[in-house]
Amino acid sequence: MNQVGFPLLSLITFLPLLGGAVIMSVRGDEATVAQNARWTALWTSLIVLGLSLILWWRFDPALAGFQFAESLPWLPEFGVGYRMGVDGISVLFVLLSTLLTPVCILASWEAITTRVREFMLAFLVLETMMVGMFCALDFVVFYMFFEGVLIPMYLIIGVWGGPRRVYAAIKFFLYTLAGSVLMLLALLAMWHFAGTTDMTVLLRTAFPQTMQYWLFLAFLASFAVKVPMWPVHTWLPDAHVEAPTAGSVILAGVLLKMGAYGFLRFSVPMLPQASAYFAPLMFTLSVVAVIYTSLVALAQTDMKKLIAYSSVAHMGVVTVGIFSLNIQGVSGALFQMLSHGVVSGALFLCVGVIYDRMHTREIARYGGLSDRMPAYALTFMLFMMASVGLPGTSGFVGEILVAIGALRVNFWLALLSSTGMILGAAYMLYLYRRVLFGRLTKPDLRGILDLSPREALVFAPLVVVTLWMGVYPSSFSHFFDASVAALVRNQQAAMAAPARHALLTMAGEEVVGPGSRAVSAVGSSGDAR
Amino acid sequence: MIYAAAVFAPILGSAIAGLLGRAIGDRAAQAVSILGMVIAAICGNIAFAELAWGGAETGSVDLGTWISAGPFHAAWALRYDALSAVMVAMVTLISTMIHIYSVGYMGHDEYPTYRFFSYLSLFTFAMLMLVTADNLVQLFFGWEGVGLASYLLIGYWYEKPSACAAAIKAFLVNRVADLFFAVGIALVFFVFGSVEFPAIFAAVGQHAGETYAVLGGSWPVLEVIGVLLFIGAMGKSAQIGLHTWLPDAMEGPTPVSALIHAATMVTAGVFLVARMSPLLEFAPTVKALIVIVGGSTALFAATVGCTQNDIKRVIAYSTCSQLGYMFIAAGVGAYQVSIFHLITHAFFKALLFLGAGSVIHAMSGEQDMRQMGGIWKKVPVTYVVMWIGNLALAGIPFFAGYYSKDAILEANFDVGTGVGLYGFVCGVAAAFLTAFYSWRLLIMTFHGKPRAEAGVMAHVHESPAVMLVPLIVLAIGAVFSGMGFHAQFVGEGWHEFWRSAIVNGPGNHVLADLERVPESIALLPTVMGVLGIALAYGMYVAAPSLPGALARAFGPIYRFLLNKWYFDELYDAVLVRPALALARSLWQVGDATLIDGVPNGLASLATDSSAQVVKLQTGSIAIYAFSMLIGLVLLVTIYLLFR
Amino acid sequence: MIATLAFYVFAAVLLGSAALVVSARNPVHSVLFLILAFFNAAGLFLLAGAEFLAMILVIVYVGAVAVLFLFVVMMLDIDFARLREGIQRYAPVGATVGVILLVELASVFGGWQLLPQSAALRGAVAPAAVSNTAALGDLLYTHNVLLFQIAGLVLLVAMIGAIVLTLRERKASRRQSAARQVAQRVEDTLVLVKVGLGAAVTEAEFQRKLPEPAVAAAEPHGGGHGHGGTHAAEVR
Amino acid sequence: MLPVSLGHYLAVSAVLLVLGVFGIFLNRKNVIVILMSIELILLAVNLNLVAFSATLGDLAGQIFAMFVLTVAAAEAAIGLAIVVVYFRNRGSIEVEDVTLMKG
Amino acid sequence: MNGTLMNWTLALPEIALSLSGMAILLFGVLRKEERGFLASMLAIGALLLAGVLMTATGAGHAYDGQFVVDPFSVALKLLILAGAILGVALSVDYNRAEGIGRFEFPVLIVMATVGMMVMVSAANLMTLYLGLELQSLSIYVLAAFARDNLRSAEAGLKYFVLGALASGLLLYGMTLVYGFTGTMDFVGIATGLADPAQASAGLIVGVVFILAGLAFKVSAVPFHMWTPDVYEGAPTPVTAFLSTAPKVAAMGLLLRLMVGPFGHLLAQWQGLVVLISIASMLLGALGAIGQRNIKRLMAYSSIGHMGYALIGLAAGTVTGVRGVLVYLAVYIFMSAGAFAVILAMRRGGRAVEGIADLAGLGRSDPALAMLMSVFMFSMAGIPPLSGFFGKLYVFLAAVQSGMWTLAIIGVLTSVVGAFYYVRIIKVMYFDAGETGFAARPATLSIVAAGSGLVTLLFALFAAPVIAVAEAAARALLG
Repeated sequence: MNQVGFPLLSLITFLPLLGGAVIMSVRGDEATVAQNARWTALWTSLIVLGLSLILWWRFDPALAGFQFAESLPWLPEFGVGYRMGVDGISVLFVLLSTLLTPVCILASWEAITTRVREFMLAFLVLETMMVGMFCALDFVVFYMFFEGVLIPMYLIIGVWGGPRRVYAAIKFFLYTLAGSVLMLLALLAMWHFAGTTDMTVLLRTAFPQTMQYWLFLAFLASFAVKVPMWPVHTWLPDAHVEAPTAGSVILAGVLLKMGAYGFLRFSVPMLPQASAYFAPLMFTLSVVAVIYTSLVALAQTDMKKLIAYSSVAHMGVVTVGIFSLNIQGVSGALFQMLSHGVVSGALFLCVGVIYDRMHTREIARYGGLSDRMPAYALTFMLFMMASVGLPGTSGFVGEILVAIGALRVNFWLALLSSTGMILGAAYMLYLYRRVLFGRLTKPDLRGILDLSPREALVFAPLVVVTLWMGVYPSSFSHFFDASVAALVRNQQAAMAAPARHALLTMAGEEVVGPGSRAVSAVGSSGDAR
Repeated sequence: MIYAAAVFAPILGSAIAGLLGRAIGDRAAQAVSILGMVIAAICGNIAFAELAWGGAETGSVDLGTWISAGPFHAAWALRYDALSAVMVAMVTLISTMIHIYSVGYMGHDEYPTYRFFSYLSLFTFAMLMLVTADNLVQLFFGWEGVGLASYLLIGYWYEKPSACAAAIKAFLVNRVADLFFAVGIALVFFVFGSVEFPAIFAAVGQHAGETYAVLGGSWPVLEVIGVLLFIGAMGKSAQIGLHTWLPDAMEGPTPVSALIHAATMVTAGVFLVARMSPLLEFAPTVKALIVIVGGSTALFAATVGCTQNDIKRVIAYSTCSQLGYMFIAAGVGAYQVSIFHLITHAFFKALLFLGAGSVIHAMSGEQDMRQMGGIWKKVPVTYVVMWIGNLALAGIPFFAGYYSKDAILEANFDVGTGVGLYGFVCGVAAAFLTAFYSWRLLIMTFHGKPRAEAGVMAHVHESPAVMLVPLIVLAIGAVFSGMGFHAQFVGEGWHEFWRSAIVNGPGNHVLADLERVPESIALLPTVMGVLGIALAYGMYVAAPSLPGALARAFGPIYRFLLNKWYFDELYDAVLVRPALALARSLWQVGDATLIDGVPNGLASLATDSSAQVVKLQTGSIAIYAFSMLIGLVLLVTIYLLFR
Repeated sequence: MIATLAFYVFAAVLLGSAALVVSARNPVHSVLFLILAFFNAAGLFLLAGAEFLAMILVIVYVGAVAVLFLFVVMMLDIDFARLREGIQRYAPVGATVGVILLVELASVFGGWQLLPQSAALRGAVAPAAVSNTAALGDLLYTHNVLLFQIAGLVLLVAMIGAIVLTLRERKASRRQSAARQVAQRVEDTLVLVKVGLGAAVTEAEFQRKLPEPAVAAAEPHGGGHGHGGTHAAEVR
Repeated sequence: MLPVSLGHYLAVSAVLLVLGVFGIFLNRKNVIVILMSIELILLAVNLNLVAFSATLGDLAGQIFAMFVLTVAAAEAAIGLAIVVVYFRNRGSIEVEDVTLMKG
Repeated sequence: MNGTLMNWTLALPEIALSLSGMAILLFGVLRKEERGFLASMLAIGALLLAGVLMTATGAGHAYDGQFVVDPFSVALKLLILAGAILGVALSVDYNRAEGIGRFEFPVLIVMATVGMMVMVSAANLMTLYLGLELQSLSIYVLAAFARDNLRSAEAGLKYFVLGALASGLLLYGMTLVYGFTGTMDFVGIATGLADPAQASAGLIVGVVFILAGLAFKVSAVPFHMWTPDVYEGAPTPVTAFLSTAPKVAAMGLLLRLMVGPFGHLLAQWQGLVVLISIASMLLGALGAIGQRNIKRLMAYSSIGHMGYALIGLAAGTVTGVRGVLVYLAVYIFMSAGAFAVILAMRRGGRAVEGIADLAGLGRSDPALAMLMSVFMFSMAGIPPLSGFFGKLYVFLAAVQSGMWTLAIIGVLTSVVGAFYYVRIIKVMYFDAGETGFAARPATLSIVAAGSGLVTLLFALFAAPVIAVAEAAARALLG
């Protein structure tokens, strides 16, 4: 069946549901149920994490194709099957999801006091949806998980969220739904065209170019909202602000990656010509996102909102990397996604720590916390620096690779997409200064406590991963090297296909910007790097 | 192995001091971090000695892969050549002195200082990574690490708003420069297909003729790379335009200023230029640019230094100015000379800052020179070392600065180009101003009548030994480093010493020509220095009313200089404020009104049309029947019309 | 010729009375005009050779349906004076739409043509030698037996519906109970008393068992299935 | 079979249909009139069926007309029953009163 | 006239069901006490019996070609029976509580079911009409069943008047078709219309009239006006029933007519169906937004859902028909489940119907709230719930037929529709409300849980369902 001999991916995907069933079956008074739900959820997610470590262990990075493949007939007469598998691009996201889930459960240990059982249930369902989405090798299966995420997330924001949670939850729901339904049409069109929804087949299917354009736009509608790209990003700050800490962590850590993952999984490999054709559009939107949302972040007075806007900016860098369509850009985008998943999640946890103590996210209500919370200050500093892309932390690797990838497209793209280096530092340092530096003048902050052992435990894995990814990133990137290389190679092969020569020149002029057109002599290095 | 120990001992010390500081206690943390530095200093200097006198082979220590993506590859590696070794030796030595000094200086701080020592060691580590990097990306790692550490140290007293602001400013201004540096790295990879120094340097010649289109024109690609990297260097080395962070950086504790201004951080830019010498040799325009920027900075900073009243600020501007010197040397191809000045400057500038720290320590934290004076008898050692430092700074013969500054001006005169002449003129003028403000500082601080309050004056005392010993060590360096290294760095042994660490292009004979400069020119800086001292003496000892009168007479000029050419105000008005205003309007107008207007508008549209739709539902059977009829007629009509 | 004339007369009266059904002020008049319309429609049926249908129309409609209408109109205690006059405010629009429909139908019917192969497609060709009634009966009970049964079900539903909606069992109403009646024995109701000679027949001596009141009516809530109208109308 | 053309019959039935429809939505009086209008519509249908039956020489039309008559009777019964129920609750059968539920 | 032509065994389920109905009637009349519950149980038994018989009967034409049994009719009848069973089950406790627990109720449902089964088996315009009327008349009565309730009476009145008008129009259309083709037999009509060029204007007008009459039954715009009022006024179990089985039957009839006898005229009616579908989807989505009564909301929701189902009809292909069938199959369970929850909304012995009354349900009755969320998310078309598959297959049909406008409008209105579905979930979970409802009876729990499981786990057994739908669609289109 696969290299471990049992359906590992399905197990990882659906085990949380089993945990959910256990949680559902607990009876007793509220405190018992809550405590039981917490422990069950934690153990379930830890077991899932353990299983995914097997995945990590047994994954063969040298292969570009899908591994651990599973396939069951589902709707056989229509070419739809239950197909699961991971390649280098997706395997790390599975791990990211399974890592962040126990972290979130632990972070919600005391923060969530009402309807604990439902919360834990929602989280486990969410985990199933996330993992399933990254493992799915069938478009319909993918779409089911992709959309299914909405249900638990809507509830998490809406039930356990802040004062404006209803607005935020509904906005989140409708925004992402509106995007996704258009993708559904694209799915149907591809299904109709290829006669199957097997992604491995779709990856080899050459769609006519006009169709590619439309499909691309439909995908864009869905993924751009999920990423989120400018100007469809406004749901994110609202959702983040209102969501409980754990919700924000998952939202920033995994959910935002779903859009970018979609681009990598569908748009680029399946629609190579369209990807090249629309790359300038994507670059424009991404660069606007980087600059625009960074500036907006600068003006925020709410911590979570600030970090939410920073997420938009960081994801802008990711989309630049993806659509630079070269190895460095795509690798950088992938790395940035992973890094952002850990780092922004950790930043939201940081906010959560003081929110749990003071119950406000207003920056102005804080100040001088370093005094009382040195360990917290250090942790926050680390993640802040990772967020601004300091070398040695995970954030840097992605940024520099994307910059390199972007420069292969266009000088200005590289320069502008990297302005996040400055603006990101500006808003993050400004935030840090207002919250942790300065004199501790607010009387109610005097009694604030530093990280508890539980909180330290929550942060520990994230700290380790952040530094590990920063110091020895190749231990992560070698997972996707082969897959990315294959992806870029296929893209270029598709672009170079003689039958589409006319398109090549047309799109080529669009893609190759003024920056690189004149590098005639330099072009010798412009092969499949 | 020794080399690696030199680099990594500080980070070990930093980690232990920082993470376990609370557990093991302040003293132990200090001891650990100093121990780390001492080990590093010993190892670093042994390594340097082996290379300089032992004839050790250059090479690199590979520590493993860092980043790789397709053909892109960046390794963790320690480069071991003359340039790196010199820097390592200097950085570790001076940093060690500063660590030791800090034990005394920070002794009175109200909080435990393990954090401080951890940061200092971190700073040193980052600088060491920078100078030993074997590829641009690792260099960037150190480069940014230095930025981080400077941010932490400048903002060490985080309760002071000005310190926080200065820290952020330092980080951000550096980041602006780093952006260009990063893009430069990307361009290097684009052109060379590698970011490893050996690969780049080996291939420079092949790419010499290539062009790159940007800014509406086609430029030699190496020039573009050079400009980008130089902008990066300008940020770190506080060259004019990107210098604004440096004077503010003295918000940190004084040892930090010493570290930033002398051994680490600001010298990184000069180092980078020297490191990239093989490439810059093919980028004449960039070299010219370097001279112009360096010369302008030297002169500009010197003018500002003449009017400042904060003792550390004066020294800070002098650093700025001296960095300009280093660049004008590098710009004419005399990279060795600029490194030479870097080393000598490191000693006397560290000395000056630590001496100033000693003064401030004595004055109970007072930094304004107008509140000082008349204390020279109470702090004799400090007084002496400050003299030594200023003599070295002013380029008075046989002190360290004389040799290096002299070589710089000679090199500039020597190349005989217009740009070189500009550098020369600026350098000479700056030399005069340097001497002037140095003695202005000396006189205002130590001589004259005491201007401080009686209570403060009563408390003035010489610093403890733990502070004085480093001062004395540095003073020795400030006296002898010029003499001692002249021959090997820029004298007859330079070729043997530098080997391939610094490359002078085929047409670049500047170093060989140094000795052929006319005597008059060689003497000029000394003369200017003496004149400057004389002027300072005249204005502040002989005729103490003159400065005030001059300031009144030339009010606008004085204010212009006092306010540092209004750079901060300009940036505030042109960049910071508009950015903040833009940020706010993008948020409130762009996001909240325009972008959110679409979904919100759609939502209210849906609600409104819902109300309209429901309005038809009157409950009346007749209306319902009527609408059915209309529907029927409509369908029939549509059919009959469009069948 | 007479037939044509008859057609026009029937048609004219039919349409006229139909118009009056719709527009008459008094509902009783409407019913009466409806009856008139049915009569004339029956005439048109006759002209078309559907004599059985014509008769059915008269018997069923005039005899049953229309009378039912009349019955209900009279039964409901309607305050005719309160009934408002005239027609709806949007009559002009409605009329326009109606006219459009009419014009469309007219334009369609003007050139009515049968499908060429319609003769071949006929399912129940009218036999020549058999009377209309006999032919219909023949068809109805053979080919269309299913439909006939379903029609029966429709009538059954109508019956159930009418009863379930309108039948009210009142407490006071006395209903015949056949079973009880049949089961009644003489001894239960009749006591033979020996009357002494010359003695007067007093009331006390003339004993008789009275039937008990109907059980269902006695317990209006009985088991939640009471048909009684005593429940308060739950107006929300 | 027909004394006049099929068109004549169709025209009469069309007018009858439109009158019936008018009766439903143009009257403001009472609901029973609406029921009568429905009977008119069904009458129009029957007229059509008979006419077609005659034209085609096919008895199926007449059979259908019989069923329509049956159903019409049943409809009348149920309709009147509903009207009675409504009247009992509302005390009125004015068309414009039947607007308790709307929106 | 021979035995094989009659072939009455094909109609065995219908015969058995109508006989059972009459038996229950007799039972109810003769038995004195506690008739409602037993009659309901008997009705469920009868419906189940019919279901069992259905699997036993073969396929073919019967009664001189007036009645047809094919996979299509079998599939629809199974759905109809399921809807009827759910309807009866939902009614038991409600009726008793509201004092309308009479035995006629299940009898009428059985009769209506017979009518619906005849409808979907109709192979002749007359069969169609009689089945339709049997169903309609039963439901008119059911709508007014709470005869002491003004709203119920008004609902019955409205439904009756408009329904009669609609069937008048339908009939008129039928006469035109008959007049043009000379036959009422579907096969005959299809043969006659094999060449669309011969179709005269009169015939097409007849088809349009028929379309309008049936559109009324599926409550498609603009023939939908009765729906909200009747849904609101009728007793809730009747509303629940109304939103399941009759919709299936009417939609099935529409499919059979449009792709069967009028299949060759696809080009003529396709545009009209597209229009109706778009209008229904839009109105269903918009109309529900402002509603406060949950039954009214369900009415608008059902209008929207029928709009989606009509997409499949508009495609007029096997995929389209299959899509409609899948849609109907998932729809009746979602709908029945949602109504089970609505029926459970009782406070102080009275049924409440306001959406606001659901507030706090997530806390007071988590299981019920969770089930309701499942139904609402499913109706919004969120995977992996069953509603998603319904939409998936009809949109697939639209895409295959190249009807992009329809598909795009469809998905966008589904987003608008999602707004009010999530609003209900919002009310249940996010709003604080009064104390919980009265304890819910077991029947409602069973229906809600059963429907919930079907809705939740549809993905697991989608394949067989879709295979059945495919077979049915192929049977219809040949």
